[in-house]
Amino acid sequence: MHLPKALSSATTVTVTVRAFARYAEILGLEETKLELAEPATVGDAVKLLRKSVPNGHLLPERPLVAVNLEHVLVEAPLRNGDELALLPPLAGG
Amino acid sequence: MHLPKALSSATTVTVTVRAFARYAEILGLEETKLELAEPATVGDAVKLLRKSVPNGHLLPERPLVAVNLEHVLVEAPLRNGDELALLPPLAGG
Amino acid sequence: MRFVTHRPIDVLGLLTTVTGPELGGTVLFVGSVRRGDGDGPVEAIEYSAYEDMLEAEFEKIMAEAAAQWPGSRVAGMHRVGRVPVGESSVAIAAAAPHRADAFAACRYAIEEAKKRLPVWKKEIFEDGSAAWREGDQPEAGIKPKIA
Amino acid sequence: MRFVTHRPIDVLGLLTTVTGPELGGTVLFVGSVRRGDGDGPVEAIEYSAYEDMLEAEFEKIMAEAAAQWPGSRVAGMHRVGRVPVGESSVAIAAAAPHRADAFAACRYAIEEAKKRLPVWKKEIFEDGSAAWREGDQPEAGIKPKIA
Repeated sequence: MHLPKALSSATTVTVTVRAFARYAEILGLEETKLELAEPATVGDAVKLLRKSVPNGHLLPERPLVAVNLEHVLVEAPLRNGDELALLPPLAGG
Repeated sequence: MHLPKALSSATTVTVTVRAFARYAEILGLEETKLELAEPATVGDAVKLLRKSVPNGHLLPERPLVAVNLEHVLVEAPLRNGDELALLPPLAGG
Repeated sequence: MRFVTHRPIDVLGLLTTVTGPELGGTVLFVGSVRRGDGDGPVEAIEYSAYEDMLEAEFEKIMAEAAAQWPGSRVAGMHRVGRVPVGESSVAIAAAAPHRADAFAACRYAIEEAKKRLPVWKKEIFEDGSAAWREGDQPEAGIKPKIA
Repeated sequence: MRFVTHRPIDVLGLLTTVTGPELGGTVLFVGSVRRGDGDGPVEAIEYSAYEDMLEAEFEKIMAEAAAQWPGSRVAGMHRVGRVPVGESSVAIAAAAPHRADAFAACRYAIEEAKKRLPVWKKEIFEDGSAAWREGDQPEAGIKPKIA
């Protein structure tokens, strides 16, 4: 599934978005591509998902997130090719 | 092995003495009977062993001791039939 | 050894990976599914995970423990998929020359694992219903650890 | 279950005696013979014990743990006789509804065991010589615990 471009900007970054557990259920997807105007942060990606995906508004504004397998804050920048993961509150063990 | 009576007192208590590990090696015995004048304490028994058993003086004056499977201090009283154990410093595990 | 497993956890095998002739103390933590974990009697928990990140994050936790308790060795396993009541979902083993360090390293690893590993649980109740059971991290997120 | 054993410790069996469907956390401590325990390379440790007292004293330690961490279960085994390097001499398992209590109960039991159990070690060195290795309790003795 490909989402529409955020902006018809000259320079964009494309990231893979992965959703897990309850967030995958909310969004009805486990993985998608997202194109964002540069410079982009995790927060920009979350804002776009909340606006453009059905039920996206059910995501928190500041969910737990990881980029390229590392926990980051929503202020973290996104670069072309990054894997952004949306993590519901963790409950391991 | 029976040790000589401590005193020719009218009332005495007889206890079983058990020695373990290095103390068994020092005393050359693992178990003996000891007769003590009443009232008797663990300390009295230790004193008698230190005096009357070959190498007994190599025992500390206040060794770790147990009476009837319980850790006690050397001030504890001894009653007829008690089992007194002389315990080298513990090193379990 | 991979941290993620889809099968029952081999606790003895895990212990073997950390012990050695210079490590006198080994501490193992095993977390199991409890019947009373949920709002009703639980029959099983279905664990899902972001598996690549789970591996990467547990590697970091092991490295942090090794740095804090030199000479210690830590290993762990997390089961994903359906885990019935009474079976183990996670196990962490830590060995060190002395027991205080083994306890500390094991405790550190399981506490960090609970906070940082991307794993989620869905409780399957005896009546057949199911519910996500989530932790209580603030939505602000997890502050990244500097390696 | 008897605490004293003259054979290798069955760690899995020990874990089984404490776990249960309401106990979500289990902590196991295993103490092993280290090569570097003595003044020279150690080949084995010969453990001797006052076995009846060992049983009685460990029963007390288990009861103390159960009283301090209600709902917890503690079990243990201590091997006596010759234990080669790398093999386990003592193991303590503690299970509790939550992991903090399991860690605390296990730690309590092993610390008390080290202080109170009537066990002694003779180190057997690789060159065939042997030496008693004793703890460092003050000669004044162990203050009896009120049950």
